Amino acid sequence: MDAGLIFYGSAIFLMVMGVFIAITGRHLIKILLGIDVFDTGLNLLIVSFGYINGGTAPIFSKYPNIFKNVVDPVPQALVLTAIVIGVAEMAMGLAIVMQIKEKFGTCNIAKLKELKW
Amino acid sequence: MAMFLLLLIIGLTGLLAFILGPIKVLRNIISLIGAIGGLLYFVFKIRPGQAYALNIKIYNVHFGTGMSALSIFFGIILLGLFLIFLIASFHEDNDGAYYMFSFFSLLGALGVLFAKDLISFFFFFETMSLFSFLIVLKGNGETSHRSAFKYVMWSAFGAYAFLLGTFLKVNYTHSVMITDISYLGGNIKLWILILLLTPFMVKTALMPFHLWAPGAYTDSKDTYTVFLSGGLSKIGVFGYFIALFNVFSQIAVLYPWLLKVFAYIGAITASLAGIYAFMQDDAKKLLAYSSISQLGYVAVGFGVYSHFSVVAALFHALGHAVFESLLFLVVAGVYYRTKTHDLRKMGGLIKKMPLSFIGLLFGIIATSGIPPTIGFPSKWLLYEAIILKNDLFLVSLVFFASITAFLYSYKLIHSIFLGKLHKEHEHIKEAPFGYGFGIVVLLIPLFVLGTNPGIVVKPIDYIVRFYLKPDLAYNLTNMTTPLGHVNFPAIGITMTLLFTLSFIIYLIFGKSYRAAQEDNYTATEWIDKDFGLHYGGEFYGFMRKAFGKPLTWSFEKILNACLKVVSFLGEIARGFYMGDARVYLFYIILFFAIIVYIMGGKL
Amino acid sequence: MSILYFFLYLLLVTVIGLLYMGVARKVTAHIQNRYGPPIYQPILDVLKLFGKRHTVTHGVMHSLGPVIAYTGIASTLLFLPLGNHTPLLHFKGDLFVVLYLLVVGPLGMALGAGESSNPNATIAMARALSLMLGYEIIFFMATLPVFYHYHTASIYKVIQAQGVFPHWGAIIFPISFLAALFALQGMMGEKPFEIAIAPHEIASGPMVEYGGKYLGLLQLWHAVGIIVETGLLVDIFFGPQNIIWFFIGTFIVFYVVILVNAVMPRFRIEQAVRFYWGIPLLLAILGILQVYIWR
Amino acid sequence: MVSPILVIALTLFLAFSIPLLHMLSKKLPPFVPPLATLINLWILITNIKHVGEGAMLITTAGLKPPIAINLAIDKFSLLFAILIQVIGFLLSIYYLSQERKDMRFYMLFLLNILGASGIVMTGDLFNSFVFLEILEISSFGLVASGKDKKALEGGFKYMMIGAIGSSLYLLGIIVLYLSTGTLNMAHIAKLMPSIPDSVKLFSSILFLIGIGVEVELFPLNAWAPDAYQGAMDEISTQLSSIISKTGIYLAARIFLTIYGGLYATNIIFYLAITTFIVAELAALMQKNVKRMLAYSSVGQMGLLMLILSVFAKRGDVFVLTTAILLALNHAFGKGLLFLSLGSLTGNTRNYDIEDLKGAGRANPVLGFLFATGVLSIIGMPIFFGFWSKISLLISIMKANLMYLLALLLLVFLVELYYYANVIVNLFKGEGKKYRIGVIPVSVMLLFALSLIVFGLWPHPVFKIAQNAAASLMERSMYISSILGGM
Repeated sequence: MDAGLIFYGSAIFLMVMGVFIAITGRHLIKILLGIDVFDTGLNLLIVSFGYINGGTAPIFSKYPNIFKNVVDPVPQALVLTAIVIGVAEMAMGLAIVMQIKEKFGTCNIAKLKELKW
Repeated sequence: MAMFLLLLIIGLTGLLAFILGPIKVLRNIISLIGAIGGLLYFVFKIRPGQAYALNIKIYNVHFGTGMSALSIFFGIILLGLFLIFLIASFHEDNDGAYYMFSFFSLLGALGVLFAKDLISFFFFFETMSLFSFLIVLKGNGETSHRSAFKYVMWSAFGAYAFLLGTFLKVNYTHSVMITDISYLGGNIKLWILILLLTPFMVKTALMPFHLWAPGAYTDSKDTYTVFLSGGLSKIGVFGYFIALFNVFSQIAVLYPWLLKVFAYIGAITASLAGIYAFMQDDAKKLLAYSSISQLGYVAVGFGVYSHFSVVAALFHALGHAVFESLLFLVVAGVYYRTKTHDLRKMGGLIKKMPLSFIGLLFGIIATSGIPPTIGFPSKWLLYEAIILKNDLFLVSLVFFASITAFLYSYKLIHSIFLGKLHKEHEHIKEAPFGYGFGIVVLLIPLFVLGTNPGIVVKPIDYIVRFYLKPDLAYNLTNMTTPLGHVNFPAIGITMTLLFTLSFIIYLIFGKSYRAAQEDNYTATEWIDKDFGLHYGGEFYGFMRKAFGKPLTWSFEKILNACLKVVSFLGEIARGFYMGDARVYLFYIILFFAIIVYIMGGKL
Repeated sequence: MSILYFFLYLLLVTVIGLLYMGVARKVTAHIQNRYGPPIYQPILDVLKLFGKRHTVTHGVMHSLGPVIAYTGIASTLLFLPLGNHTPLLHFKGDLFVVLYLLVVGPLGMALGAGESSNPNATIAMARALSLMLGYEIIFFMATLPVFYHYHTASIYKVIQAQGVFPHWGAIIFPISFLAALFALQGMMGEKPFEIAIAPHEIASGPMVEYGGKYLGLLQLWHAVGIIVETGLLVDIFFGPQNIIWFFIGTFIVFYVVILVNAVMPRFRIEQAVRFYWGIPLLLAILGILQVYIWR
Repeated sequence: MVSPILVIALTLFLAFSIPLLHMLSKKLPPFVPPLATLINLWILITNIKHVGEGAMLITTAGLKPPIAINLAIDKFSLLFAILIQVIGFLLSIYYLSQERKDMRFYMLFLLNILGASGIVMTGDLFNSFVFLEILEISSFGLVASGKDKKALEGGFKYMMIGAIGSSLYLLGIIVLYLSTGTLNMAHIAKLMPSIPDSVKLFSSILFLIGIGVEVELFPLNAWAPDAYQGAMDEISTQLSSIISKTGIYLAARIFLTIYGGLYATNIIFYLAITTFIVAELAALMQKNVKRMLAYSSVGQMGLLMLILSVFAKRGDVFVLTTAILLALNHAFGKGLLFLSLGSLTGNTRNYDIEDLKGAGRANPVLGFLFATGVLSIIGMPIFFGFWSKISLLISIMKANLMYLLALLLLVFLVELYYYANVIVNLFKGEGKKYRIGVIPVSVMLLFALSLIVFGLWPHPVFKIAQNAAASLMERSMYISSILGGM
């Protein structure tokens, strides 16, 4: 089995699972985790886009022929940023959830129905 | 430049009036100076053919203004009525914003008259609607908000229809100017014409579009109604002229049936509104329907589309401005003293307010079209024009409408001025100067133009002659159509002579003694002095039986059904936002899936 | 000279009108198996009324009401040709002038009656005006075909055009003529349309507060009114070529009207209006259709 | 000349200096945002004359594009950047009158401004994602900062949808990157013809969803009414005047500059129409005025997207000008509405239409302000909205979409219906009188005056909008000015 396919498959599996958790979950934290799982899947997907089977690290060197088999560094850099951003998002989300628990006395999203129609 | 300056004068006066709002005297003086200055400036400086381009450009339209003889005709009506309204309104308790709004509505109306292209026409038309809406909103009636709401909705309906028509026209002719579209192929020109006519039908409250008018006329401040009904509705008449002559010059050849329909709508409006008018128990509502009815004649005049029917329509528009304003002004004066519009609560005021009585008397005589007042020449011309166009049913309908005018006129004058004086009105005085001034000023054209219609017919003829083959011979006092002939002063002189004669007979014989009010024949019933014997309410109540069920039919029910459908759609749209965030997320996923499915073939 | 002619003309027509009233009383009396007063009785009545030394009035408008009423009807008379006899002003106005002047009388009356602050009078005026919604439109629609046929709005020209017997409007447009007869009954306020006066119900309606010279003026108004109203019908539908034929025609028409009046009960007001919007309206419409088909 | 990069650097610096200043004195933090926005404004204004045809390039790390991250500012970006600073400045002045905020709020606010300014100035796709995330995360915080139940709920919902949306946006960026090997907008735009159609389509779908959440397109906008309603009034202003406008900028930049036309034009076209109609119909039945304004906002955004898609279909500088006019009108008009609505309710957060009865009559100044906002939004003459609405209709006519024109006019009638209802309600009967400070009133007056003055004299705004639109339209100019004629 191709290594790329495993990466892609598991990444997409993670994304679908994340969305599934977010849609079906009742608990706010669970939903946040779902979103996080989705993000993780996405990050994995991005990294696997840049991955080349048997490639080396993208480091400048004297030997130009090594360049041919180098893993694309940009997606990895992007993913790093994306992870940081994901963390920030998660922090903001958890902060809001804390406040919600304080004010609503519940973490059940079905009870969050102040705003509708 | 002159027109732009005039608009500037009006606008700045309004702004000043607003700023000086709290200082009443100064504000009044400023607004008076502005209005008089505007009128004088208009009369002396504005001439047909002047044009001015504003430095605003959208698309390929330079916004600009131009001037025609017709604009001058309507401009003088507007400014004159505005002055009358202004002087009377000083007696009311108004704030600066009220004056600003009224000046701005005047500005809008004048702008409409000056506009040369359809988009600036729309701009000024909306300005006028907007500020008159705000004034109606400021009215002190219980239901003024409801009326204002209806007013703005109907105005907007008309305005948007106009806008659609404008853009259709621009799309097909590539010109925003008010130019002829009758050379266009297909039926699109018909749609454009109807769309362009809509706002004017709304403004003149033609029948399916009249629902706003009774409310707006009733609930705006009394003095402003004078301007609203007499002045601003003239913009609708102006619009008819523009739409039927300048925009669609070949209508009589291409769509004669449309003109016929238009004339019949006008006649039906005149009749039905007349009937509604004499069923009202509120003086202003009665006058509102009367106003609608009178403007129906104007539509008939345009629908008949012959030289002197259009002359009649324009003359009647002027007449309507004079007598309808007079009636509204008198009612405003009466309200100022009695604080009521309810016909059931007034009566016998003739002894207390003689000048108002005289104003109302001649107002209703003109409304009914009885010679020698301003109401007669136009009606006479209209009848003959319709007969010349071979439509006997139309002329019958119009005649029926003019009979209803007698009915509501008498109800109005009787319930306010005749009959028994109410006890609480025993110490009432004549209406104050502002109202009296307006009444006296309006009585002058009422008679002068009634006996010498040539003064106005000449300029009107000069306007209309350009578009339609003239078949009316006239001079200052006479008018001759292919059917008949009238010498207007002869009628007046005869009536005056005979009145003198009858009066002499009356004077010669016997002496009269003034009897007390309750000193009446009562078939031996003894009545108390305070017993209300005034027959004011349910005045034509028996007519309800005569009309039966059709009287309860209303366009409003159809409208309400439409609104129900729209609100049902609204409920459905609202249901989409159901409040559960997980569902929102699901929407996104679903959307993604659907799009990928649709586009799947191309991926 | 012409002023004097004016007065004499007016006086003559007024007197003839009063005589017609006398005839009416006589005829009615005969139908009711009575003798009735002499034909000249109305003249005596009027003279007596003017002879009264004291009259009660309720105010300026109350006094002026009868004056305006008489003014209105007299003005109408001066615009109405009597056969081919042409009063001074006939060429200065046409049908519409006459129709509108005809309203001045009732209006003056209504104003005067209104100020009396007697509800009876006001109710009567409300009824009279409402009835106009019935008969006035019928009369107008019934006369239209004639004017349309001869293509003029001038009454004098219509008379001229009708000439001799077979060209009479009544012969050419019998349906319209029938409708006009219905209308005339209401226009003259005779039974079954005597709703405004209704002596037993609302005490003679508008006249309830009038006496003395006011009532006298109103009688004169009524007298001229009879001539004008029947005369209008005769002019339009018979085209009398001279004044003798005119008076013969008016007399016959008036006779028919009082015959109907004598044997009829009274409608309620809404019944009367509804009646007019029934068969007479249909007849009037048929008349108009007839002239359309003819052309 | 001051480098515009300072806008970003300075804002960032000031945002994170707030806690330090807070330690110095508790009174200092509120004064930081006005200072920051004012300096930003000054920087941007000094740069106006340096932005000519095409885009002004500001490189970082000393490398020429397409290698390093860079800012690319053309007139279109500059207009939006200035708009953001102006509204940000007015809002931050408005905050001065309110004492209840803690310092973290001002940080979030500045970060929000930073995110928005970054998005409109950057020339790098991934960088725009980063700024978008900064913008969004700070918005979640701002929306939730009302701290009552509704605010928190709105914030959470916004977060759920926003997070997924921006993730998809990132995925779109990556897909483009894979087929071009670059993240520079101009470079991608240049390479666009060589990208296979399926990739274009797929990435544009991803962008559509990512940006669609931000610009409140129909099925993706469900969060918007809730967030608008839940947030405090000033935050709602920020949402409608800054955040959603940034979304519009992003949509225009990505679809028009990078793709050279909306790739899925028809989809967006119909989605935008649906958005507009659904939102206006939903607003029609609203009894809660705030939510009604929210729906109206959504509808206006639909209108903006509609006009962008019309441009993509027909390509006319006038259409783009219209889009900018609409955006400006909406930014000022809706902002004014949300602000004055808050004052009209006496900051009780009770927006029921029945409770607003007579509020305008009792507080004439506030009534005037609210009415000005409404009248401008519905496009009445003498207000700026008139010109934007007329231009909108003219553009649609020029695109020969007459049925759409009729439909729009019909929906405008619906719009007028509910707005007129509110106005009429405000001025009927007697209402409660509220005390209101000088600062909020003068801020709102500035909003209102700008609407009236430019309504009476729209000439300069036209010119500005036309220049901005022209620079957005000149795609090749943009590319060549960034890549140096490569």
